Amino acid sequence: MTTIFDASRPGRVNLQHAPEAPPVTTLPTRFLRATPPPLPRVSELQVVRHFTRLSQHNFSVDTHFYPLGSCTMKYNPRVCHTLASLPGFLDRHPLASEESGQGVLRTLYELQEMLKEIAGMQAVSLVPMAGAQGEFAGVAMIRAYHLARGDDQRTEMLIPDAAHGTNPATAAICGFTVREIPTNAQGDVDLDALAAAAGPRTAGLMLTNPSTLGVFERRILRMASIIHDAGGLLYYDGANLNAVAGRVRPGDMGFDAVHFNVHKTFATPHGGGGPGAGPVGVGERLAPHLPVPVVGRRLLDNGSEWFFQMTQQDLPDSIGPLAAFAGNVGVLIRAYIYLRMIGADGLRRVADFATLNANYLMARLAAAGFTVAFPERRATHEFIISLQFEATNFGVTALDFAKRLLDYDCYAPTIYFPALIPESMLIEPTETESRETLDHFAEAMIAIRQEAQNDPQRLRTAPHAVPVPGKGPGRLDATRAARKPDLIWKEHIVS
Amino acid sequence: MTTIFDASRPGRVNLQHAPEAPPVTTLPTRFLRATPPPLPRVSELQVVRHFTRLSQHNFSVDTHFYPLGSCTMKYNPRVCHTLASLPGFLDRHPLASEESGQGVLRTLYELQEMLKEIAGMQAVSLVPMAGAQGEFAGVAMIRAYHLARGDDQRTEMLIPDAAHGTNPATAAICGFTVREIPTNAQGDVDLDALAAAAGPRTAGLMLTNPSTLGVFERRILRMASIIHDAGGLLYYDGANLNAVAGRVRPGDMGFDAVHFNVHKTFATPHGGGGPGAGPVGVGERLAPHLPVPVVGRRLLDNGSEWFFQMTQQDLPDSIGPLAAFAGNVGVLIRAYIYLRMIGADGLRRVADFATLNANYLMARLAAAGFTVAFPERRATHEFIISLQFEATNFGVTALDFAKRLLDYDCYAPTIYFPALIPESMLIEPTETESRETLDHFAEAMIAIRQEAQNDPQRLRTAPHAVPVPGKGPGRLDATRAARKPDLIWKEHIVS
Amino acid sequence: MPFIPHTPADIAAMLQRIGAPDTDTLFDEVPAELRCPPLQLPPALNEMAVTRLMRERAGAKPGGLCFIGAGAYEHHIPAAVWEIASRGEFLTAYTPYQAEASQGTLQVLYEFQTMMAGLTGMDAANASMYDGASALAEAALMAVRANEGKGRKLLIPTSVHPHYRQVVHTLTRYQGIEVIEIPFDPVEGRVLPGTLTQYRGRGVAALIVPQPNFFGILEEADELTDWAKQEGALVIGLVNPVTLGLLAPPGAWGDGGADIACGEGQPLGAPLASGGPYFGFLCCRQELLRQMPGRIVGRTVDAAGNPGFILTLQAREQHIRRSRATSNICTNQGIMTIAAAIHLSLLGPEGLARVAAACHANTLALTSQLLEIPGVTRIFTGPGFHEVALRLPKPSRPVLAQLARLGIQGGYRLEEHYPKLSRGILACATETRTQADIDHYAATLTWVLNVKEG
Amino acid sequence: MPFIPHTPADIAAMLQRIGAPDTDTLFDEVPAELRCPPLQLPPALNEMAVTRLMRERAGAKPGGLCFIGAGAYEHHIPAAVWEIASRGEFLTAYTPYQAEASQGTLQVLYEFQTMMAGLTGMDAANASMYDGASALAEAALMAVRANEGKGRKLLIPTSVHPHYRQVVHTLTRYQGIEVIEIPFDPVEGRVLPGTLTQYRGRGVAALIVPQPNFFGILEEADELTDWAKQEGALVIGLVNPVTLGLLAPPGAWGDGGADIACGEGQPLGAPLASGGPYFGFLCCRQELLRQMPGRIVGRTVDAAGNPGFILTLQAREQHIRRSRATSNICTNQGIMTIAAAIHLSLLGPEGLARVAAACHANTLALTSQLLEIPGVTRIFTGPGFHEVALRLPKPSRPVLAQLARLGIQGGYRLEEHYPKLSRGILACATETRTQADIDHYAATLTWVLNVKEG
Ligand SMILES: Cc1ncc(COP(=O)(O)O)c(C=O)c1O
Ligand SMILES: Cc1ncc(COP(=O)(O)O)c(C=O)c1O
Repeated sequence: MTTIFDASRPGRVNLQHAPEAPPVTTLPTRFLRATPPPLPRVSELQVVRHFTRLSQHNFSVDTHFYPLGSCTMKYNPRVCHTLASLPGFLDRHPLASEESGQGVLRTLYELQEMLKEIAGMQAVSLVPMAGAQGEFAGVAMIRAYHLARGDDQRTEMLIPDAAHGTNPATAAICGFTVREIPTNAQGDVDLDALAAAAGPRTAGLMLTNPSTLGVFERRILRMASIIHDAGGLLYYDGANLNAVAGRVRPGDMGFDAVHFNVHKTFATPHGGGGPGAGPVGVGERLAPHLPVPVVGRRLLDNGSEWFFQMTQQDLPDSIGPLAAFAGNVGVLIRAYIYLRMIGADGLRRVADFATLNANYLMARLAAAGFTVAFPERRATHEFIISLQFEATNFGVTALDFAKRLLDYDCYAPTIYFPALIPESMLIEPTETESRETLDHFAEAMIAIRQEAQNDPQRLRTAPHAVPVPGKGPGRLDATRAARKPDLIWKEHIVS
Repeated sequence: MTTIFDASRPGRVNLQHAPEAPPVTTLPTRFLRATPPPLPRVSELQVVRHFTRLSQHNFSVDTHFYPLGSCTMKYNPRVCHTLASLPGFLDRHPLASEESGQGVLRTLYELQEMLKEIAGMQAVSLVPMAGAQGEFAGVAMIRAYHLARGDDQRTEMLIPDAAHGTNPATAAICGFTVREIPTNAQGDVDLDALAAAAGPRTAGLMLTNPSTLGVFERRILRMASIIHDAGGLLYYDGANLNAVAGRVRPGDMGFDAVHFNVHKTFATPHGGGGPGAGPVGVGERLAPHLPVPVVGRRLLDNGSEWFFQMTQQDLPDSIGPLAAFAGNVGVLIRAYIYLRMIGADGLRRVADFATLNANYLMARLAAAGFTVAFPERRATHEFIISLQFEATNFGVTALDFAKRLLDYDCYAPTIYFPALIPESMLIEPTETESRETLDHFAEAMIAIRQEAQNDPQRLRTAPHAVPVPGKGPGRLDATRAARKPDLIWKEHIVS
Repeated sequence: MPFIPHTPADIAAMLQRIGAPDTDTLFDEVPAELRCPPLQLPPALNEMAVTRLMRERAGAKPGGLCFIGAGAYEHHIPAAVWEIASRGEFLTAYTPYQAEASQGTLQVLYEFQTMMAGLTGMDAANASMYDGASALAEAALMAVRANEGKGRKLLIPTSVHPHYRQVVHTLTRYQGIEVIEIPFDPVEGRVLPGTLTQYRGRGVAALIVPQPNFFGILEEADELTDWAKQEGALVIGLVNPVTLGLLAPPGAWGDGGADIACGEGQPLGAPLASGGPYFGFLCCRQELLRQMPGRIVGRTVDAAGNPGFILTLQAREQHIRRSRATSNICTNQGIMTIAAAIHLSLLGPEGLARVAAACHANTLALTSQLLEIPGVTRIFTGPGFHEVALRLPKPSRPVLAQLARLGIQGGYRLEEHYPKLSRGILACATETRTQADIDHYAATLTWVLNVKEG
Repeated sequence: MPFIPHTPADIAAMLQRIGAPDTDTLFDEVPAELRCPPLQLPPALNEMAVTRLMRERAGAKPGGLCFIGAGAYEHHIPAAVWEIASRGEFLTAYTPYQAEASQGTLQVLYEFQTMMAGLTGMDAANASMYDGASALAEAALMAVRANEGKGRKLLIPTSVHPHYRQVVHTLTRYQGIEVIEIPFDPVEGRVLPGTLTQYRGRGVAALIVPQPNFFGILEEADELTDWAKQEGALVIGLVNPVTLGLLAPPGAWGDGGADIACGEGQPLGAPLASGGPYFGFLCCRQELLRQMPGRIVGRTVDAAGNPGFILTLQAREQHIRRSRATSNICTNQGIMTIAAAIHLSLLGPEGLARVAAACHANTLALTSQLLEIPGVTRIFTGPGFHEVALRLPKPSRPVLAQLARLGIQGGYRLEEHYPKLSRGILACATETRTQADIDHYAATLTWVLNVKEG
């Protein structure tokens, strides 16, 4: 392992990317830095070689099966990236004249319209820069709604215990107290507990449906009326929309607000961490509070359309802006292209085949003796198995299975989330994977289970063959990393 | 190893790239194929994943040191590729109006001018699509020249025995008999032999300078007069121009024709085989015979410039066209960009540092006890070592060294060429490699030599750790490949 | 089926294995009344058609010569940056939860953290926030959290980007934080340190110091930092990373340095792209590390002692700490930071300094040329870096609109958020503007200002 | 120093190790009189400046709507093709001499060979020639070599692309080959098999059969092939690979099939790019394998029996056989074939057939619409595929020039090489042309033809 800093040498100068410039003489020295910034001094070839080789030390959808539950790691059509990278899109300044933005604004406007239709909502703002920021927008709007009505006693947000961590974190950031609602043995929210919790302090409910347990919350309409009757609103965490888009709409289920994860459902790449985008859709009640900017359309006298950005001046009750400019526009353009390519039929097929793949893989693993968390339920686009039996009997953990899967060229499913299920593995194959790939994964799981019985130590020390066998590290010590944080390269650390 | 055909399944249909079209009913069936073409039926993700992963099973300049002698595998600035890929360049049809081609024609014209200056020649044609086609053009022009003067007895082409294979092959294709000229112990052409060979049958001499032996032919002016006095012409194989560009010009050395390998000297990528481009430059005598098209320039009445392609009609004595259209235009644009970025000073630096690197590495290897082919000579941009001693004493070959170097993350230098030197290794580090990289290579060679003494079998079975250890093949059986050619995938071959 | 590999035979076999007659059956747990009719979306296009459509969209009226800065800057981005950052292995990976299968992403992030910490003079950096504005808001929340005992007041000069101030309001509003806007001096265009005395002893948890500020003017960062330190307030430096090629880093401000440094990463390799994706960066001193939001990568070892990289200090994050996390952030702007790491490696210290110097020189040249136009005046006297606030002799809106029509994006209209700065524009010339561009702007503006109305 | 990594310390240390005082000394073997003064080249530009320059060059007058074919065809190229083919590992590798370190390139080439052999119905394919024209010339040389006993006459119809015929002349001229041009029928626009009788028994080594021919018309390939077989001549099929999605492959022509198939690979993923780089393909029957020029990849095994790929049959090539090699080709068009393999994988058999059918349908639509314009007539009666030769009522040069000015590249001017086809143009509408494009062409041409001169 060599870092780019190890390749740096004093006196190595690459000025190919910097124009000549006169020294800065006009500014008092107190404003200037005393020594040059500690950046690496390397040649362009060194940069290209270093980062190209690093890239090869990664699993990715483009190279590996990536059944990471809740994350919908499906194929990201390359064309979306290519077209969103056209100079005409990349070169425009966010504050450039509206005229120069008609192409991009029209695109964003049409995306808003499509998302409204998909979610069954009345209005959409594209500005949130990820799912969690979409959640923030939604919950902040719920808060703004209650306050606007003078209803200032609603301090609680109800959240199922199986929810994704961003849900409670968001509720807290918006100043709410989180009230956890338990899940029953079938994986559904405990309706009695919900009814008991709902009341005059209830601001709303945050729900993912299908839930993070990989099942569809069947009594959603009942839940919606409990909350609505109590005066609260319903927030839909759209992270699992891939399971149902084109089949069921959050608006029809009774939700008042929804966020989309375009980097899941609409196939924008996740970039090893981001960016994504988390547009929010709302029903009539929350529409005045949408975060700005929202793209508007006007008909000109000559009959043509004109697109423009609405700001807080146009939407005075908005919760405000969430980004310096219009959010992750480039990501949104990718989502638009994807949606234009698949259309309504394609979107429904996405749900169908994501579900088919998950149920097939679940059936195969169940038949092989793995413990499925909710065997009586349909899987949605994902499902959970518990490796508790293997843990108890063979002394191996879900983590061990996960690490060993890497050796089989499969990225590991999500583990230990949701925490409700012991030694859980949340498996989401997505619709873009072939049956052969699912079979390969199932066979790998079976082989690993065999190994767990015969040679558990080999599992406990996995992975053994990634990413560059004999060159990449083995299982890394997470405890040590947190106990003695080494977060930046320093000269004295010998690598 | 799985081929894309192994992933194919009947019924797997990906029509995302083909518009709907009515069935063809207008043509008699005798014109139509009876069964669909045997192409793979795979999804887009399968394609992306398959070819992305295959790409990782390659050494390349972007990932590895690649000291392949004679091939000048230097850094190919990414920007050349990016800019040559602008839609404005890619989208234009070769027969589109001249007006629509002014940007590209101006670029090609300026490239012609720059190449003239670099080679010290009078005129340039960019059309040859590789070095070998440039050679063809040069030798065909020499033939045309003699014939045009009624001098039809000149049937022999003189070529040093160390020459690249394309030289004699080209001479033969042009209808000449090849007469080999021996090399003396210092790596120079044997002048007496040359003088003896030259005569009324001599059409010309093909020469690389610096030669493929990695030394500069010091008595080139003398050689030129021998050939010219005999009535022949001199052809310069420009494959080694990286060693001397900006310092010495073929025209000044007495050459009448020259080809450039833009994929060597001017940093256009070689693409795992090509394309390159092999522009030819000529002196006054050969100018009328240049292959077409050549880009011309006219001044318009308004003072602006107009660029156009000259065809056989404009150049009636041309040897003719060599390509359906204008040759490898995209590659030429890359070369132009590179030259514009480095300028005259940069070009001279290229020669300087290519030479510095080669001499440094030669000095290191010599000091470590390796046999340098011409220890008394300066290395140019490349040099030869002979592993004859190691072969005799340890029973390992240059091939074994080459294969073992792969395990050290170095592509192997050229081996067994030139054939004059036994167990030869022709090493060309290029100017874009750092001293650290050269040191790594030298240390690898030293380690391998050590191993040759202690564990020669390990060398003979190398490589052991490429490209994907435990997954990629070991040393492949070339004899079997040639004896039982398996050149296309067939269903019945089990992989 | 676009992007779906299933053959009819696959579907049949899979359904059989599941024991369902068709895919519809797989949705039998969805109440019938909820199943929706076919969606009304535009008809599907194949890739060829969508390519043609998007080329039209992208091509419609490119912006022309850009002299706008105001938080997003046109810089030269080396071609290698996105050629490499767009490689599938980087682009289509998820957050590196499985460290051993994600060493590529993790190592680049570690190198990115090192570069950002080095640029800002801080001890640590996270692996990104969404953008500069949200990074500032997170920095504010972090500072108040870290300085709990002190109070919940946050001082933010109005010389901070107005959009950023709005985002800070949006994102901190529900946490009982009092955001106090402190005015800039109308002559100098920056905060006069003396005006801070009124906040002494009033429970200020943190002070934000923009450097350069929104107007491109250099604040007296040393004095402001020292004042805050004496007050027991934390200092948040809001900086433009390109200017740090030359300017004193927050870590070196005043006697003790700032505590947190944050800002917009766009100038480091992100295209303008109508506003995003960009990325926010957030750096801090060692003591504040466990208050930091976002992903952090650390270096560790495997059982054999081989080094490797891993996401660390996750106990701060939402997936572990849930409602008590330092932030709700999950997905961040990963690929933009990969691009930034490549960008900074290609520039190196000398290159970055030269880019900063060229921006400064070009903006000085632009300023002096525009000031030669009758009626154009400079609004502020403070020392400027690479933006300049100018007052026009005519209303700015029609002038800017006319310039745009002529292919020049002439600047940001200051009245948008500063009603008092009437006829004011904020202009910027980065290293991408040539002398000819500047001449062209000056000539065009002269012409526009001379045209008689009506 | 652009692209050169040496530090001053490196240079000093390296020179010391070499024992030379400076780099000039390293050139001391070059005779002093040969050292040249500084070259006169344009001043060096940094990447930012060169980017701006090339964007201007690329942008200047894009061609507009293209209705030209004539050997180069605008097809939709899936974005994934070049996103993957441009990956550094493919792009910056050399010819795969070290098989074990080049399995990526080698396997793709093997797959490419398989696809091309499959498309043409041949037993083997090489890894590319420079372009279609030079591939045809190499095919001709190969056929004459393989049919040594028969004679050195080569029949080439004048319905073959005129540029190709010229290149065949250039490249075969010095090997004593007699290239005989055989005429096409002026009514049908193709060779009438009956006219070949005059060459019976006259030592014809090979006959070239273009399918479709330059005019887009289908030759009677079966009859022509059978005639040649009876004559003992080899048949070289010159084909457009996209049309092979639908058309009978050369391997299935007549009773025995063609012996060699070759052509221009551009329609398989290569952008138009003003003429190149494209690639030529060359396929043959098993018996001719050792006469094939160019690189060939084979599958073999390592010592443990693991399969792998390697360059093979090198004894045919210049670096082994030198002056007796099958060709002088060395560098070929590698990366274009990688793109073609990806392209064909993305299309699949159904996709390729649909593309071919769409080209055919669009060209029929174009034909019928243009024929409605008064005075426009069809030149030939033979069955057409995806090009059409039309006669205009006015001189073609000014009409085409006027169309170009209006943003339409209307076709190839046939008089360029066929003086008898006066006022003729060759037009083409691939799958990339929409009905609206065709309407636009028809309307514009109508308008242009109606404008009074003057
Ligand atoms: C169920 C669920 N909700 C919310 C989120 C948060 O979305 P983002 O990562 O885009 O902020 C995720 C993402 O992992 C998720 O899986
Ligand atoms: C010395 C020499 N001459 C000629 C050539 C032929 O050039 P190309 O491969 O471009 O046809 C080469 C390329 O390898 C070479 O090294």
